[in-house]
Amino acid sequence: MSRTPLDTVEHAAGTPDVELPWAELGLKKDEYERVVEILGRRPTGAELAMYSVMWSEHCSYKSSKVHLRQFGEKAPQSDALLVGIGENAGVVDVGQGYAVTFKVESHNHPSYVEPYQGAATGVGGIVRDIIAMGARPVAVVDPLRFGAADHPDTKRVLPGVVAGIGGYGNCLGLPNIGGEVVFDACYQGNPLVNAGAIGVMRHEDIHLAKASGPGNKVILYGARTGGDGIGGASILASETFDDAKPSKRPAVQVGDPFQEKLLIECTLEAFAEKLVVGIQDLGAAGLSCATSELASNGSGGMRVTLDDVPLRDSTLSPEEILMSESQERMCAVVEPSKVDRFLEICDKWDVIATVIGEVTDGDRLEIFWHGGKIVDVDPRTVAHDGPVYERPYARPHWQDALQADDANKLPRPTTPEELKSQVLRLVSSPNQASKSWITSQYDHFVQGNTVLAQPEDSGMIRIDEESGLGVAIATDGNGRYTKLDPYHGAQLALAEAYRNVATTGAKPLAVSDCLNFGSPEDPAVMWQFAEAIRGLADGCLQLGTPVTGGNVSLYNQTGEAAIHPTPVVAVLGVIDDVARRTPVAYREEGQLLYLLGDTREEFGGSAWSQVVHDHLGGLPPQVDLERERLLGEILISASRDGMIDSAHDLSDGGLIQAVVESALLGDKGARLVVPDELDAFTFLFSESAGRAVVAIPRSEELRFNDMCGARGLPATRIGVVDGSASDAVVEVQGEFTLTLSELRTAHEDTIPALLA
Amino acid sequence: MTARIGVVTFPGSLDDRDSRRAIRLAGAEPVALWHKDKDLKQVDAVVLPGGFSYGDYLRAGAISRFSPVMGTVIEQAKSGMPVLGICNGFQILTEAHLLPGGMLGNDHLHFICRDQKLKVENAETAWTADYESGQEIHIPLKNMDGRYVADERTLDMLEAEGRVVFRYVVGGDTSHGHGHVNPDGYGNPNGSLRDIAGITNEAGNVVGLMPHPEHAVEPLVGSGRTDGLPFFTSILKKLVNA
Amino acid sequence: MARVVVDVMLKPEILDPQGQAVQRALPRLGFEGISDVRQGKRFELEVDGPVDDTALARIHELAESFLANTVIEDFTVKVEEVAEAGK
Amino acid sequence: MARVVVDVMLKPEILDPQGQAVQRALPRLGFEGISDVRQGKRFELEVDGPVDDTALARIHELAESFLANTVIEDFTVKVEEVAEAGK
Ligand SMILES: Nc1ncnc2c1ncn2[C@@H]1O[C@H](COP(=O)(O)OP(=O)(O)O)[C@@H](O)[C@H]1O
Ligand SMILES: [Mg+2]
Repeated sequence: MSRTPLDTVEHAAGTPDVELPWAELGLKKDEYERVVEILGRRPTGAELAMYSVMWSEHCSYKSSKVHLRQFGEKAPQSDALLVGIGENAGVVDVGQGYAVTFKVESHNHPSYVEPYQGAATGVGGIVRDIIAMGARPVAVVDPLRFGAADHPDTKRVLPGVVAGIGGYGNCLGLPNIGGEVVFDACYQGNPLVNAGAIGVMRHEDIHLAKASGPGNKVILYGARTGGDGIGGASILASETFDDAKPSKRPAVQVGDPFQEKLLIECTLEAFAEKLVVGIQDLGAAGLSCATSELASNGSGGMRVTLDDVPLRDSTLSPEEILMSESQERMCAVVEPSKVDRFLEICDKWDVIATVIGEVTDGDRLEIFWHGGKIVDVDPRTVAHDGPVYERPYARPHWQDALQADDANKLPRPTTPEELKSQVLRLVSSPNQASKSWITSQYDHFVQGNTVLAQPEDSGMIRIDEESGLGVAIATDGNGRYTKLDPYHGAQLALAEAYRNVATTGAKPLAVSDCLNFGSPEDPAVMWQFAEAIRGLADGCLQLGTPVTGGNVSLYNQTGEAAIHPTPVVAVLGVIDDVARRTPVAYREEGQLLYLLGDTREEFGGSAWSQVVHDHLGGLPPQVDLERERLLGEILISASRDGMIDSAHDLSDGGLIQAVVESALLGDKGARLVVPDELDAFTFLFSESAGRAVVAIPRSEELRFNDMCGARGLPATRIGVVDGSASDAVVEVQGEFTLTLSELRTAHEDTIPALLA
Repeated sequence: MTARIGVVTFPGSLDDRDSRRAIRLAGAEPVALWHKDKDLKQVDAVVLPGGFSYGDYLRAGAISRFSPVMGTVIEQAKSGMPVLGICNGFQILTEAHLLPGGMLGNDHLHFICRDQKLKVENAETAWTADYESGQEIHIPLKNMDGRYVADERTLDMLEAEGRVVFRYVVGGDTSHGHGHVNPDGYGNPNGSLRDIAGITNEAGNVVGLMPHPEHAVEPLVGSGRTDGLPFFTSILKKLVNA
Repeated sequence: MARVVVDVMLKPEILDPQGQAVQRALPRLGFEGISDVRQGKRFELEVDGPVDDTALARIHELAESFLANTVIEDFTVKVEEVAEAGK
Repeated sequence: MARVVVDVMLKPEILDPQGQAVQRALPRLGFEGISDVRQGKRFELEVDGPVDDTALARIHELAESFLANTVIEDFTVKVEEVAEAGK
C-alpha cells in the first residue's frame, strides 16, 4: 500500500498546485482564497480542516455576527455582569460572593435525525460550557418545539427527545427545573431542541478559555477521540491523502452521561485545588476549536502533538482528529508543576488525561503528526477572523397581508355554553395542556436545592443554605407572535420570561437566548432575524438586563418553508431568600384574586385563535416594557413583604388558563367575576402582556392595594379562592361552572393520550 | 456524643451530598466514604446513596457492588452494622445479595419523578423506628429501574417475616396514569411486585428502598415536606443509645 | 411454533458506553484477556406458523424499521433451534 | 482472537415490559403472527488467545457473577464464528 507523503507545511509550500476539496468542506471560493492569502501558501489538509470547520456558520456566526453586535452595543449598564458575550457562557454576580453562569443552546438537527442521542448530547454540550467557566452545574432547562401533536412523526421525535434529555440530565444529577413544549406544524421536520444550563461558583473561581504562560501544558481529558461528526474531514482524508477507502464514520453521536459526570467531578476538584490556568470544552469543531480558541485568547502560541491524542478508532487521520466532535472531552492548560496533581485527580475519577502540547512564547499554533508539522497558523485567523456576511434582507411581501388578517375579527363565542366549551378546548389543547407526562421524566429533586420546578412560572434553585440566596430562570418564546411581528415578538418573549422570573419573587438580572430561524440565504428570514435581534437588544436595554451569551441556529427549514422565527429567551433572576418565593398554586380558601395590569382586546397569535379557529394573523399583543418592569417590582415587593401567597403570570391562553392551572395545582376552586369594563370573552382569553393574577390573604388586601395605587399599577379584584378538593369548581359568575375534576381530565389527559 | 454515619461516593453517585446534608440536619456527623477505599473510617452506619453509579449501564448497581468499599460494607453489614440503601443504593444491596430479589426497569419504561405516597409497614428496623407502623408518608421517588421483583417464595417469606418495610399506597385517584400530577402521590409507580417500595434483611439492620428520604428533610426544597427526616433521626437515636 | 432471534448491536464505529463500562470493570473483577466488550440487544420472537422465506423477509423488515435504529445499529436475524434456553 | 457471545434474558416468569411494548406495537406496524416477544441483552466479548475449556469456564463464571443477575436472569455462553457482523 503506497501512501502519499504526509501533507506537512513544508510539503504544502512545495506543492502549490495540489487541489484541495475546499468546496466539499463547505468553504466558498473566496473563503478558500482568503485562507491561501492568510497563509501565503496553500493550506495543508489539516489546516484546511481547521479553517473549514471554524469558518462554518455554526462556529463563526458569519451570517449573524453583524446583527449580534447589537447585544454588545446596546448593552445596558449593569453592575451584575462579570463576564459578557464571547466566552463559553456569561457570568453574573448574584451577591454574597457568588457568581452564576447560564446559557441556552440548540441541538435541533441532530435531534431530528436521532431524537434520543441528539437531545442527550445537546444537554451534554451545554453542561460542558458551564463547567468550562469554573462553575458547578446546578440545573438544566429544555425549551422544546415539535410538529403537530397528532402528526405520526411527533410520536417518534418527542418521546425520544424527552427520554434523551432525561436520560442524560438525570444521570448527571442535574435537576431539570423548566422549559417549554410547543407544538406547531411549522416545526414538522425541524423540531427545536434547545437546552440550557445554570452553574454556580464563587467570584474568584471564574475560569476563562485562554492559554497563557509559555511552558504550561495542554491536557486533553475525558473520552477518547473517535470519528464523530467528521463527514467533511473524511472526504479530505480519502481524496487527498490516503489511497485506502475511508473507514466508516458515525452518522450520529452517542452520549455517555456517566463519562460526563466523571468529567464534572474531576474538573471541579482540579478547580478547587487551583490547578487550572485556562480551560475549554470540546464541542463543535472539537480540537480545532479548543486549540485555536485557547491559543488566540491567550498571550502566547501553542504547540500540539496530535499523536498523543487517545483514540477510539486507530484509523483516524490527523484531519479527522482535528475535526472530531466526540463528546465528553475537555482541554485544560496547567502549569508544569501542577500537571502531576491534575493527572492524579483524573486518575482518581477514572478519567483518561493526556498532555498533548504546551503553550509557547511565539504567536503561532503549531500541530505535529508523525514528526511532521502539519499546522502552522496564527490562531486568531482561525478562531476570530472568519468571514462576515452582510446577508441581504427584506421585509417579506406577505407580511402586510398577514398583519391585516385581524384575529380580533374572528367570530367569538356568543353564549355561556359556547364560552365554556371553548375554555375546555383551550385547556385541553396540546399547547395548553399539562406537560407533566414529559416533566415527570426529569429528576427535579437531585442536589437537594430545588425550590421551584415545573410547572411553576420559573425554576428556582437555592445556592446558599445559610442565607437562602437563590436564583431563578425562565425561558420563553412565541413563534406565532414573532411571525406576526419579529421585532415585538422577540420583545414579548423577553417580557414573558422576565415576568415569569419576577412572578416567583426573583429580580431579573440577565438574559441568554437561542435564536432559531430558517435559512439566512432567504432575505425574508434574514429580515425576521435582524428584526428579532433589534427587538431583543432594544428590550434588554430598556429592562436593564444584558444579554450574556446565547446561540444561533439557522437553516431550520424544509425546502422553501422556514419555521416560525423562534427566538427563545432565558431570563435569570436572583432572590435574597428563597423562603420568600411565590408559587403558582392556590393555597388557602378565602384568599382574594387580583388581576394586575391592563386587559385589551388582543387575540393576534393567541392560543384561542389557534385552537378555535386554526388562525394566525393580525398583530401580537402590545409591548410595554416599562409596565413589565413595574409589574415585576410589585410582584417582587409583594413576595418580599409577604403580601401574596400565589401568583401566576398571564401569557398564552390568557387569564382562564392561568386560573385553571393555579386551581388544579393547589386543588382549590376559584370563583371569578367579570370586571365591569370587560366582556367575559376578552376577560378570559385575551393575551395582553404585562399581567399576572395574584392571591392575597384578606389581611393584606389594603396594604397591597395601596402599594399598587401608589405606584400606578392597575389592580382589579376578580374573585376569590373557594372550595377544596373533590367538590371544588372554577366558576365565572353569570357564565359557567366547571368542576376541578372535569378540568383536570381535560388538562392532564391530552398529552398522555397522544403519546403514551 | 453523636453518631458517625458514612455516605459512600461511587463514580456516578448523585445524592451523596444530599444524604450527607440530611444526616447533618438530623444531628449526626456525616462522613464521606470513597468507593476505592476499603476503610470505613470507623463509622457507625453507612448510607449507599442514589444516583447512576457507572451509568447503570450494565444493570443498576451491578458494577458498584464489586467496589473495594462494598467488600467491607458487606462484611460489616453481616455483623450487624446498619446500612441504608437509597434507590441506586438499594439496587447495589440487591446486587450484593444483602437483600433478596432484584430491580428491573419501570414497567412503563420511563424515568419517573414524583412525590410518592408510602405506607410504613415495619417501624422496627434500625432506620424506621421514628415512624409508626401503618403511617402514611410522602417521599420523592425518581428512578428508571425501580421495579422490585423476586420469586413468589421470597415474596411470601418477606411478608411472613415482616420484612416489607415500605409499600406504595395504591388507591385514590390514579386514573390518570403515571404522568399525572397526582397531588396525593398514589399508585404503584413502577410495577413493583406486591407494591413493595422497600425491604429489610432478617436482622433489620440493612434497609433498602427506592424513594429518596434525603430529599424530604427541609420544608423549602425538594418535595417541601419533611417526611424523610425520621430515617436519619431513627438511626441517630439507635446509635447514640446503643 | 418457531423462534426467530434478532440481535441488534451498535455499529462498530459508534461509541458503546455500556460495553465500555463492562470492559473497564473486568480487571477489577480479576478477568484479564478480554480486549473488547460490546453490549447490544437480543429479541426473541415466537412466530406462529412456519418460518419460511416470506416470514423471514417480514421479520427482516420489522428489524430494520422498528427493532433496530439503523442510523446507529446493525442487526442480524436468525432462526433458532427450539432448544430450551437457560444455562 | 475469538468472539464469545453471552446472551442474557429475563427468566420466563418475570414480566418483560420492553418485549411487551414491542409486541403491542406489532399490529400497528402491520405485523401479525408473532405470539410473544422477549427482549434481552447480548454481550460480545473479544477474547485474546484461544477459547479453550478453561477460558470458557471463566467466561461462564463472569456471566454468572456479573453479566447476568441470576436472581432474575438466565444466560447462555457461546463461541461465535468469526464472521463479519452486519445485516
Ligand atoms: N420541556 C420542558 N421541560 C421542563 N419544564 C417544562 C417543559 N415544558 C414546560 N415546562 C414547564 O411547565 C410549566 C408551564 O410551561 P409554560 O406553559 O410554557 O409556562 P409559561 O407559559 O409560564 O412560560 C413551566 O414551569 C415550564 O417550565
Ligand atoms: Mg408562566
